[in-house]
Amino acid sequence: MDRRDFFKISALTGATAALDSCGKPERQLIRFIPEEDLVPGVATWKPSICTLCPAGCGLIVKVMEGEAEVVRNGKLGLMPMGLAKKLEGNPNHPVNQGKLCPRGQAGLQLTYHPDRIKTPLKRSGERGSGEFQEIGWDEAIKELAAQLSALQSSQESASLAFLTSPLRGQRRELVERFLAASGAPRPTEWAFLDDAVLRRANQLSFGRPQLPTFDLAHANYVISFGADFLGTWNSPVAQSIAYGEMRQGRSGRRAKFVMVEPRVSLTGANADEWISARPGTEGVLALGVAHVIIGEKLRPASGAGGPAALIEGWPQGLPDFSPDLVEKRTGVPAATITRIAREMAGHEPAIAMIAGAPLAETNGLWSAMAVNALNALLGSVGQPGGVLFTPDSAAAPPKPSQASREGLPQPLQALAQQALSGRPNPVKALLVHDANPVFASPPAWRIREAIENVPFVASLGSFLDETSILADLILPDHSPLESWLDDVPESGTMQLAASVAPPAMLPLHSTRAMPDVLLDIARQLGGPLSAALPWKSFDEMLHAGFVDLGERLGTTNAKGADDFWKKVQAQGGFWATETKLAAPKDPNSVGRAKAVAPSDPQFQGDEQGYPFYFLPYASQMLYDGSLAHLPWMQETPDPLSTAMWGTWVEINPKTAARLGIRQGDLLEVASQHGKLRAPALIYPGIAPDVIAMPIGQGHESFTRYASTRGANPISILAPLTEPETGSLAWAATRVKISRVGEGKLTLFGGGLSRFPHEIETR
Amino acid sequence: MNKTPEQMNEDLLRPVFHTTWRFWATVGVLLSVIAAAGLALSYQVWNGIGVWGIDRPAFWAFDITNFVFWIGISHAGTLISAILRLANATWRRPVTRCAEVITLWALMIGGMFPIIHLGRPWLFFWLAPYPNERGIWPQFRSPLMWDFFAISTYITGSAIFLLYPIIPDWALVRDKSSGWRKKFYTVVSLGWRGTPKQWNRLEMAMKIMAVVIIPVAVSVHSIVSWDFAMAPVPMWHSTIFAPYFVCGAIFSGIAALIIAMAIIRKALGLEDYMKRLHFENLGKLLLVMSLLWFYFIVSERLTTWYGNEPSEMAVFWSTQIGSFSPLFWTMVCCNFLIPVPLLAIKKLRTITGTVIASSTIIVGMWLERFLIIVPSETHKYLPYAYGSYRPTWVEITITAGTFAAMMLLYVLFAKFVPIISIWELKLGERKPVVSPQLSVVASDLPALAEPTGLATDS
Amino acid sequence: MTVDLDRCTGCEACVVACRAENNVPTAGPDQAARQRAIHWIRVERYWEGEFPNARLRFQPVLCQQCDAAPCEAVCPTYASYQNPEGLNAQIYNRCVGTRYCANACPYTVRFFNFYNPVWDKPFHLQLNPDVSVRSVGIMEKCTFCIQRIKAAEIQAEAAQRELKDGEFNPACVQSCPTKAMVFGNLNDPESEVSRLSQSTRGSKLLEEVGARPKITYLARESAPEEGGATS
Amino acid sequence: MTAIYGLYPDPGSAERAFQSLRRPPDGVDVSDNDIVILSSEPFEEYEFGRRGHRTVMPWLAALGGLAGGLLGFLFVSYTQRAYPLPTGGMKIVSLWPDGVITYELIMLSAILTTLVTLLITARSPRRSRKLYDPQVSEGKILVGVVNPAEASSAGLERMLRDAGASSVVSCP
Repeated sequence: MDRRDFFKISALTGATAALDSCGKPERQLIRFIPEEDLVPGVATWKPSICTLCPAGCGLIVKVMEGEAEVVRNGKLGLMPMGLAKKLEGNPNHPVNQGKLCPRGQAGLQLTYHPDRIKTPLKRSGERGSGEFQEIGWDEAIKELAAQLSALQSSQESASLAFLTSPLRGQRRELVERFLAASGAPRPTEWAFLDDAVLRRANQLSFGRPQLPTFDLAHANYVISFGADFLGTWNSPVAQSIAYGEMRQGRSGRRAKFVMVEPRVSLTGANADEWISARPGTEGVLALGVAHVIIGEKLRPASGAGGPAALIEGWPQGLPDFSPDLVEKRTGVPAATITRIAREMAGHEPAIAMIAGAPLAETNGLWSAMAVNALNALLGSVGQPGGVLFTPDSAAAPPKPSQASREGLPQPLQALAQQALSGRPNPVKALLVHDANPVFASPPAWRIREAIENVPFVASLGSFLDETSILADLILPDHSPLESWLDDVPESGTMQLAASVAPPAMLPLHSTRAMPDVLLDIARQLGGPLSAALPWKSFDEMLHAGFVDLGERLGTTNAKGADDFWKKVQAQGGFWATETKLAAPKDPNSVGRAKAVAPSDPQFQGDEQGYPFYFLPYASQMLYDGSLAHLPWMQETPDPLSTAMWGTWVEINPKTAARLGIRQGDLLEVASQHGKLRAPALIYPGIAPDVIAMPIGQGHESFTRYASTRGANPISILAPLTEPETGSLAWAATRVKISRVGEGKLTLFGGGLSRFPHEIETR
Repeated sequence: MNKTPEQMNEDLLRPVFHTTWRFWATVGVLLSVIAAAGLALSYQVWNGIGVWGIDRPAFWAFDITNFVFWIGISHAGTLISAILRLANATWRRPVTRCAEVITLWALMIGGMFPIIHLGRPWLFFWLAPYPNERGIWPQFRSPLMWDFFAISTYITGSAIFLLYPIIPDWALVRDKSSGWRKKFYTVVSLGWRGTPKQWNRLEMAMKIMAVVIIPVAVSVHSIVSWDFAMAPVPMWHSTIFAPYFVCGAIFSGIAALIIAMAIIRKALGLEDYMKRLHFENLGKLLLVMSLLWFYFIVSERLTTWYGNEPSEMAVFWSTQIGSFSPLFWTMVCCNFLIPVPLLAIKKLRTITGTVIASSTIIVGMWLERFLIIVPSETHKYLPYAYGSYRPTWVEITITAGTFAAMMLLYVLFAKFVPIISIWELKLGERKPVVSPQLSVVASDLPALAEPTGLATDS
Repeated sequence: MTVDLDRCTGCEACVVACRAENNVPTAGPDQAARQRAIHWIRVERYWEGEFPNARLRFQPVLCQQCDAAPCEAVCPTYASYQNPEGLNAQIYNRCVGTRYCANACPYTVRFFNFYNPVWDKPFHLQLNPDVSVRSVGIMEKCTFCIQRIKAAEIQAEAAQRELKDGEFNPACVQSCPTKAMVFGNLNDPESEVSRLSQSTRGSKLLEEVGARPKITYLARESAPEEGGATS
Repeated sequence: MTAIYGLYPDPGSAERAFQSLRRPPDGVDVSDNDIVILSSEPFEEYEFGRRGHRTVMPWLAALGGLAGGLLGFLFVSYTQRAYPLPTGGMKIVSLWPDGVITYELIMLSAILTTLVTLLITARSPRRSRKLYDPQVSEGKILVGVVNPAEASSAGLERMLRDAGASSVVSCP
């Protein structure tokens, strides 16, 4: 905190230029000629796309002239350049309509992060030691190309693996083509909070392997089974906008909103009624409601059609799901179930949604389908105020993938197995892009060993996280604001939307966008690769793709192509203005008629030894941990706990009292797969037999702001999966807790209730 | 007491003329403490006030506590001595000067805090009203400005009030001394000779000052209390604060005076001048104030409790049974439970007794200031904004420094000025004579033969 | 400004938006632990009841821009005063850091720079040039994004036209996904904010303190137990 | 300056000397203004201790106070008008706070007036300044005459001695 620093800052911001003190290094640097024409002090707004979560919100970036230290042809110098200053929602974008969530706001810090990887790195020390040496791009590209061509020449291309966060649009197309052309298997996508189960369920029920879009704005009744749709799930901004309308948008009409979850989430906090059902029994509850509706003839059972056909016992009116039986299994009073059923039937359009923890159970798929059936019964599928699907997003990625191949890509744990066992064939080379499975997967999957087992690992990330620190070669990616971006929102809008955006600013460091790196490699390797990827740079590819899209949709023709391309760039994407609601196909067309038998959720850890359900949840600020390195996110208080810069363990006040645990005590949470320590947070809104913990902290290595901060709940998760999709059942672990001393809990908020002294005097 | 003027001169001038090793030792120790505080202070100014423990919402803590505390102590002297003078309490004579000095120094120390507690202390002069390049005058609606005026008035008044009766004593020193002292005291005694006119003007001025300084003193601590009472903060925004603070101020003032006297008495060997009588009388005063203080705090708490206003109750309970309760009950013991018996029971109202009582009261009153300020800040209206406070070594060192500074200044004063007003003492020792006739009779009967003495204006 | 508590979901988009717009310094873990984190706007949360009937209420709190602002009268240097548009302006350069205003503020929405703020390079490049950075010893608080107000006024003046209602918004309002916050000119009876502040759901925060705040909170409604939508 | 004075151990004798000086026998003439009395403590109860008693000091103090208060108020209200900034919903010139400042300024100026009055009046008349004897500090009371007429000096010396002076000094 010395004065001089402040002077630099203030001088650079022009706030108090007069204070500018002399003798600062800036003064000794060379000054480059600006590469763009700028008017100092005047803000220009450039479109961009938020990449921090799968929602795909459109951005506009406030760019103003500033002086940055940049490297140009190997020299460090000062250059006046357009600097992104603020992110706002793109008012024209159909998903977020000019609004933005807290995470999106902080996206700015990805670009200016002090611990970004500024140039290509080559491992110089032991793996994982974090010792790298800086190298030039040519060397880096050559190195990677060499590795890949070696594989090709030895006919081992199948041993090339590509690990990435879920990709969409032209990036996906590029990667798929790259791998296909080089004879490698499809990319393994990994995100801790994936919705594979729901997509599968929707495919089975509605023939749409896609996340739903809810027309909350016109709904009169909403029941959510664990779906944190206002916080972190699916398309939070779009859903929040609709929620606002649902509450106060229609004069005189205000929908009722019921939340079913064992721990009050941000979304649950806004519900009119909170129901705590036993984890894993949400599907049962949904069918209980359906039972009453059918039984009381509020809706014809037959009306449910396809989705219901998949639920065993539906035609018989769900005999096993009478309120009393459901009460036994879920712990929700029969009276409540009946009441909810009547309310739902009485207030159409009504929406039932399910996501999050309920789907992260071993019976998640079944629960999802049960809820789908309930929606179908209520007749709210494909109806205004009901459950909708964004117009076939499969069609949206410009150019339907020529490279699309049969079969799902290998799931992460399978890839790990392959890398460890070497069967069916060893993994010789691994490319990692923007995924951090070492942090975000259960220890039992042994991802770290698996990666260490791969002879050559290259990372295309921007930060040294737990995964990329294991790499032999790091080719740092641009920050989103520095890159050409495109995206195809999967949900959140009822318009067909394909976003595209040119870079909002010049790169600060000598980094290179992942697509351009792959294109370079392709060019270097030549042969089928360069044939499959003929473009010089990614923007060319985007250009081609979007012009093609425009032509296919008849919005433009060969003549107007360039104007079309300019237009979509200028407004941040292309979206069909007229709203077409995509009616779900008949599920039987997907070819699956046989009903699924209900199954009870499996938990690891017996009730005696491990008395508590362990509920990790996505943090409002740090999401799945991929944002833990942003100081803004670290310092913004969590809305419910008000905690900053750390993790905590949420525990019911009565339970805490019984175990003699006070706010801030250090707890040890142990499962069969490990233990962690974190301070206790007394949390009134959680079931007595549940322990909840936010995901995001507990990074071993993830920049100065996140490293060795807090604990990582994922590190004690059981490796249970949902059998059909093979996606991780992260809510299926049981734990035991014990007090081990005094902890450190940094809270922004003080009193828990409006009149705390009343508690004090009790 | 049966001391001739010569003895008095002898006893009371000794400290001025003779310097013992004890003097230097004391000065050394105190200086080192002050130096430590000085370092802490510069550390704070250099790095920013963040090195203190203050936070949000506890924006004020030790700093303002010390401010209020020392301003409170300052009410020892001037106020008390003024009252005693007006009441013409004869036993006051050995006490007044000790008291008035406390006022002066305490004011200087207390008045320092509004400056050093600033976030940007180097800009303190922006609080002073003077034509400046910013083209803007201070905000006279701010109680801090009231403080500025009240304290400067009070400090001027007290200094003058203290100085007046010193002049004749300095003249005395001048006559008794030689060398540099002679020169020095010749200057400072302002050519005092002792003509009836001078004496008369001096005493007249003293009377006026005594009348003026009392309302000033009262206003000063009322205004200090208004620093809090003017802010709409639970338990601050209260009408009782002004009298409550004044009472507390006199309370702690007397306690400080008693301690000071006890030390002086031992250190300078003035046992024959400051006798049990003085401590007893002051002890009685102290007892009254202690009861009065208790009365005030009870009425404050009682009204709050009955009012049952949620935000106030939050503060209330935090002090009664909450996180601040240990301090609160310590304070009650220090200010009431311990002193009252010590001062009420004649047997215990000895010099030792009163000194013990005073010491606990000093502690108690410091705590009281702290407990008035911090709990309210940390329990304002919106519970979400509740906070806590924990001091750092910096604040603690600075606080220690203030006490050291107080003692040092006191020691130095006693070095340059007879700590007891000699002429007033002599005046007091003289048998009071009501009229010249009687006086003549009293003075020497033989003179009766001479008519002149009687003939005078009869 | 009006804040509709029935729309507010507590997502805290406003909090981060404000931080980004106004160069609010990051305190860092240690200072944050010492209760020195700065958030010009915060979303307060209050629990009611116990499991299974625990309820949560959100309430965004920012400077209420009071008419009779307690913070103003106590500032000896006029650093805090009421500007002609009726905002509680904070003139950083006049502030000497008595912290009196922060104590006087009933809403505890004033924040103090206990140290000089630091931005680890190159975070300093993201600082907004339209907003001055506050040095050590200075009080800061929500300004209703006065830089945006001024910019809009200047543009309107240049174009010789009146400011349109909702033409511009403070960062928090602009980002709020549920449109819970509405900003506008209370002196203009036509503006949406004037209309909403007349709502029967409307109330002022801590009205009893008498600071006459300018922000109106619209109460959160609750659906009747039986029957869903209120109609 | 010449002077002749006696030093008296007790107020009684000093009083007698004083009385005799005020009513000198023929041949000795002493003007009242030439009589000098110095003592190490006030003797209000003796007539010699009440010389030059009349003073307007309290009135001056009161006047000074009022004047200062008035000026103070004008100053404060002027500065408030000079740069009118509304705060806290109060008037630009708000009387309550200004009242507080005014009050303090009244007191301050009263104090200062007193001080000034004291410094000025206590030193006049200046003609007899030089006459002083350190023995006053021993408790002796000095009663004497400055610039006595040559003729009457002998008489004066006698008178002073008769009154019971412990010593009579005459400085040429």
